[in-house]
Amino acid sequence: MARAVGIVGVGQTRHGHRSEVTYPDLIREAVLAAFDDSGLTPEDIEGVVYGSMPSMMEGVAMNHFYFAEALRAVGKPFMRTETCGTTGISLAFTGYYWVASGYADVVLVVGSEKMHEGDAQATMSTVPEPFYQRPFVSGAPGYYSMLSQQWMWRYNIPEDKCRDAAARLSVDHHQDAILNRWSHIKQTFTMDEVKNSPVIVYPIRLLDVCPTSDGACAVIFASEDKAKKMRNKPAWVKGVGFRGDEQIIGDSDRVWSESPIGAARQAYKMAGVTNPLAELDVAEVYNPFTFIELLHFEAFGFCEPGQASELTLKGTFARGGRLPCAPSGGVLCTNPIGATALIRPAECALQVTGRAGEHQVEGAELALASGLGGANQFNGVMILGAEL
Amino acid sequence: MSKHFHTLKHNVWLPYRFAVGPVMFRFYEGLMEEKIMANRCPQCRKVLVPPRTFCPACNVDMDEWLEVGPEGAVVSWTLADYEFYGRPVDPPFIGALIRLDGADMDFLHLVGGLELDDRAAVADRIKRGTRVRAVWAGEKKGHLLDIKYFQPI
Amino acid sequence: MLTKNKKGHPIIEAEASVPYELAAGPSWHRFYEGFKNEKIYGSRCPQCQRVLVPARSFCSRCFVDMEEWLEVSNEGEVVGWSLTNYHFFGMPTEPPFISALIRLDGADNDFYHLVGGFDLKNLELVTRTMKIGTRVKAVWKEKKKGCIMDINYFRPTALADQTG
Amino acid sequence: MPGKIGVVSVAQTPGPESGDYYLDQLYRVCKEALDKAGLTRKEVGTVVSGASDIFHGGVSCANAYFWDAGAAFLKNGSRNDGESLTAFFYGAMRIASGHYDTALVFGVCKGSENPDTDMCTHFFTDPLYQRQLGLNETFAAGLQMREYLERYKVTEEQCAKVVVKNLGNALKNPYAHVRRRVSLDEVLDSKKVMDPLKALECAPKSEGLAAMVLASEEKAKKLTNKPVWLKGFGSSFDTFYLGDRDLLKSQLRTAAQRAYAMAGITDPRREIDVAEISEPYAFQELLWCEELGFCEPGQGGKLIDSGATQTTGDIPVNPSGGVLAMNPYVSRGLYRLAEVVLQIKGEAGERQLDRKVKTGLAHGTQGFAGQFHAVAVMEG
Repeated sequence: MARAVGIVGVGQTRHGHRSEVTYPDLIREAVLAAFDDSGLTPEDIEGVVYGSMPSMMEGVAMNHFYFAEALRAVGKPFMRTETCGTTGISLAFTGYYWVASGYADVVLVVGSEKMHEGDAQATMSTVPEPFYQRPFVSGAPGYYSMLSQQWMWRYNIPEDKCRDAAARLSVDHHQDAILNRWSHIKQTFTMDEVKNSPVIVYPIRLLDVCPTSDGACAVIFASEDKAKKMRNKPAWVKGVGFRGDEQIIGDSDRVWSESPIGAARQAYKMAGVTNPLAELDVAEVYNPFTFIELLHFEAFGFCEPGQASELTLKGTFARGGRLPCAPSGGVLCTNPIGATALIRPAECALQVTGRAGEHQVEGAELALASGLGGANQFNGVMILGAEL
Repeated sequence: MSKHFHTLKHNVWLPYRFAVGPVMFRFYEGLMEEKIMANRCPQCRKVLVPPRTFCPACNVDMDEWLEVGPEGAVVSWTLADYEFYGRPVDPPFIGALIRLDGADMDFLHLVGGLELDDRAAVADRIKRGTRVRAVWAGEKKGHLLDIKYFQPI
Repeated sequence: MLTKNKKGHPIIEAEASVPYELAAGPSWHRFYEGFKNEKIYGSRCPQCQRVLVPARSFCSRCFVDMEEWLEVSNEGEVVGWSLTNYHFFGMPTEPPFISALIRLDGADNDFYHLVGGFDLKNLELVTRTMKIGTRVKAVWKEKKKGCIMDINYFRPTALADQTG
Repeated sequence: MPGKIGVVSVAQTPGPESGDYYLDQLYRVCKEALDKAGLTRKEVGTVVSGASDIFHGGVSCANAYFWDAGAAFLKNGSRNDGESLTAFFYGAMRIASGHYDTALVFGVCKGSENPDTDMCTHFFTDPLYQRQLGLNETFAAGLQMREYLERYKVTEEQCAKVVVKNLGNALKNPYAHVRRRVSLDEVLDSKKVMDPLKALECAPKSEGLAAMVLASEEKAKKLTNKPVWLKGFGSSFDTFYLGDRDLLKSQLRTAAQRAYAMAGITDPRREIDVAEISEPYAFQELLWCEELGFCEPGQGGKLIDSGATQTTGDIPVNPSGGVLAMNPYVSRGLYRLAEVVLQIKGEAGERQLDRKVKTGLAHGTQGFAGQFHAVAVMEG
C-alpha cells in the first residue's frame, strides 16, 4: 500500500520580469530556498524531478540538461515530467509517487518558467494540433471566453452577476498578492477598474487574465519516518486526483467537464473528503482567468452548478470567508507557467503548517491545490493536510 | 523536401531574448578586450572558464575573477566535415576541448589556422597536448567567436 | 545579438526556426479531399454509435476502429462562440472574428470554426445575431487547398441573403 | 522495499518512414499492447507516456495531442519528457504505490516528421556558450570518441566492428529501421563526418512508438504465465558543460551501480544474459560496456574482439541491432527494454538467443556525450 508522504520544504523565487539573472540562476534561487527551508542538504536528496512548459518557450529544448547543476541533480536519479499547464501539479505527483512507491525517501521537485525570454503566446500557438484546430485555439482567451459564455447560458447566470463576481475575484486576488512577498503583480484595483479594463475577448477583460512571469518553485517530498524527524512540521499529502480529456475540442462537454470533476472526486475519495466546502480550510484553485476560477468552484463541488457567482459575491471564497480561495493572489497575479501549478501545493503546504506568513489563513488544516492544462483538457488536484 | 505521401509542412518560428546576467556579460566584455575571463571557486579553488555564478561542484557563489589563456593545450578534437544547423563556421573545421593555461576545466572552442585538406597531416599536427593560442576576430560582438579560433603554436 | 533590454539588463536577441513535416495519413487526407467537393465527413463508432467530425480512424473512448464514414450537413447550430478583437500569433484571419463551436446536423460532437458573413464591428448586431442555437451554414472558398480554411466561415442562415 | 512489478506485454512499430498519421500509429500500438495483455482501455489503471516536444512534429505539450490516442481518456496519467525508460519507471512507481494494479507505458518519436537529430540536439545547448560554438550530440560524440581512442588506445576498427555486429543482428529484427549487412571496410571507408566518427557509425533517424503493459505481482500472474519482473532500476545525471567532465567517466557507472544494488547483482558479466544498450554512436557501445562493468575500463575494444558481445557470446549486446539500426530518439530506451522482455519471454522470433535468458539489462541515454543514463534490470 502507498506510504504516507509529506512536504517538508518549499522554496520560491521572487516572480516577475527577471531579466537580471540567467535561467539556471533563477532556478537555483528556488532550489537553495527549499534547502534553507527544510534544513536538508543536497546529500539528503535521493531523486530529482524537474519540469517546465514547452521548453522551446525559452529556446532550450529538454532544458533539464542545461539546469543539471542549478537543480543539484548531478549524480542523482532524475526524471522530467511535463503535461502542459498542469505540469506543476504533475511534477508534485511524480515526487509524491516516487516516495509513496518506496523507491526513494526524499525527492526534490522543481518547476520553472522564464516567459520573458520568449514569446509566450507564439509558443502556446504550437500546442494545438496543426491539422484542424490550431488556428482557432492559438489564442487561449478566445477559447476560455467561449467556455465562460457557454457556462453562463447553460445555467442561466445573469451576465452582470457573473461579471461582478469575476471582478470581485480579480479585486480580491490583487489585494491578496500584496501580502505575498513572492507574487509578480503588486497593484490593487477597484471593481470599476476591472470592469472597465480593455476587452481581450468579450467578456474577458485585461484584469480577468493572468500575467506572464519569470519564476521557479521547489518542493521537497519525504516519506513518513523521514518527514517526522525533520525541522518543519510536514504537510501530508492526503489525496491526489488527475483526469485528462480528449484532444479535440468539441468531442466532450468542457462546461460540466469530467476532467476537473473527476480529478477532484478522485482526490476527495482518497482524502476522505465528502463535503469540500465544509471540510476544506483553503483552496489554491488554478485561476488563469477569473471566469474559469468560478467554473472550477462548481466543478470541485464547492457549490451547485451555477451558484459560484452568487457565493463569490457573498464573500464565501474571500479571505475571512467560509473557504478562502487563492489567498496567495493565485495564478491571476503570478504565472511562471511551468512552476505555476507547483506553487499551488507549495502554498497549500505552507498554509496547513501555518507558515504562509502575511497571507496565512488562520488555523488552516486541510487544503486543496489544483492545476489546469490545455483547453480545460487536463486537471489535477492534490489535497494537503496538517494531520497524517 | 517532397514525400511520396500527403503531408502538412509547418515551421515553428520563435523569437528569444536570453538574459545574459552579470557573470557572462563580464565574460563577453572580456572577449571584446581580447581577454578570456574566468573565476575561482572560494571552496575547491578550481578556476572555471567560462566563468560561473556558482561552482557546479561546491554550489557556492564565485567571487574572485582572473584572466586565463590565451594559450593552452588541446585535450580532444574533432574535424567536422558536413553542414549542420547552428555550425559556427562553414565546414571543414575543427572543434576542440582546450585546457587554457591557468584554468581547471576544458574550454570548448575551435582550432584553426592550418591546412585541413590533408587529413593525415592534420592528425599529425593536432594531438592531445598540442599547444594552441587564441587568434582574435577583427570585429568584436561580445560573442564566443570574438575568438576566431585557437591556432597551433 | 548581444544588446540590452528596456530595464538595462544585457540580453541576447535570437530567433529559432524549426521545420517539421507531418504525415496526414489516410483519414485527414480523405476528410480534406471531401472539402474539395464541399462535403464534410464524419465517422461512426461501431460501439458507442457516436458520429464524430472530423471523420477519424478510431474512437478514443471505445478504443475501436471507425470504418463507417458518412457525410454530415453543411448546416448546424451554434453551441458556443466568442468574438476576438485583438491580434495574436497564428490567428486564422484578421480580427474581429468569431470562433464558434457548431453542432452540425447529423453529428454527435461540435465542430470548431469561424462564424462570419456580417458586420462583426457592429457589437449590437453581433450579440443580436449570435445566440445559442443560431443556425449557420458553411460558406466555402472558391479555391480549395484541402485544408480547414477551405471553409471561409459559417454564416447565420437567418441573415438577409446578401452575398457574404 | 516496493512489491514486484511485472511487464505483461509489449508492442512496437517498425522504424522506416510510414506515411501513417501519428495518432493512428499510437492508437494501434497501444491497442496491441492492451490486447496482448487481455485488457480493455477502460480496465487499464494508469497511463504514463514518454515524449519530448522538440522530437514531436512541432506540436508542443506533446501529451495534449496524443492523450486520448494513448488510451488515457479520463484517466489519471502523466507524461515524462526525456529518456522513455524514466516513463517506464514512473509507471512502476504508480503501481508500487498501490494506487493502480496495471499501467500502460509508451514512448513516442516519429522521427520522420522531425528535422535531423543534430538540429534537435543543438537546441539542448545553452544560448550563452555552447550554442555559439554549434554543439550538437554528433559534435560531442566526435570529441568523446577522440579521447576514447587516444587515452584507451582502442582502435577505429574495434569501434567499426560494433556497426557490423549490430546491423548484422538487425537483419533478423522486423522492427529495425536499417536492415542491411555492412562490411568492416564499408564502415571504415564511410565519410568521416565528425572525424574520427564515421557516417556509418552514427544512428539513423527513425519512427518508433513502443508500448507495454505493467502490472503488480498478483495482477501480472493473472494476465500472463510469463511475466518479466523489474529487478533493478537506476539513473544518474552528469554536468552540462562538456569541458567540466571527464568524457570517459560517465554517470552510467553510477546508474548501473544503483540498478545492480537493487537487483542484487554483484558480477554483471556473469549474471546478465543479454544487454540492450543505447549506442547512438558506435564507439559508445564499447565505452558503455566498460561503464556497465562487463569489462575493465579501456577493455571495450578487446571485448568486441573476443566475440563476447556477439549473439553467440557470453554477454550478447544488442541482439535487436541496437540504436544504430533503430533510433527513435525519445523511445529508444523503451525499445531496448522491449527487446530484453521478448528475449526473456522467449518470444524474440528469429533473433531469439540460443541460450537460457533469465536476466536482461536495458540501457537508455540522452544528452551530450551521455549526460543522462538510465538502466533497468529485468528477470524472468
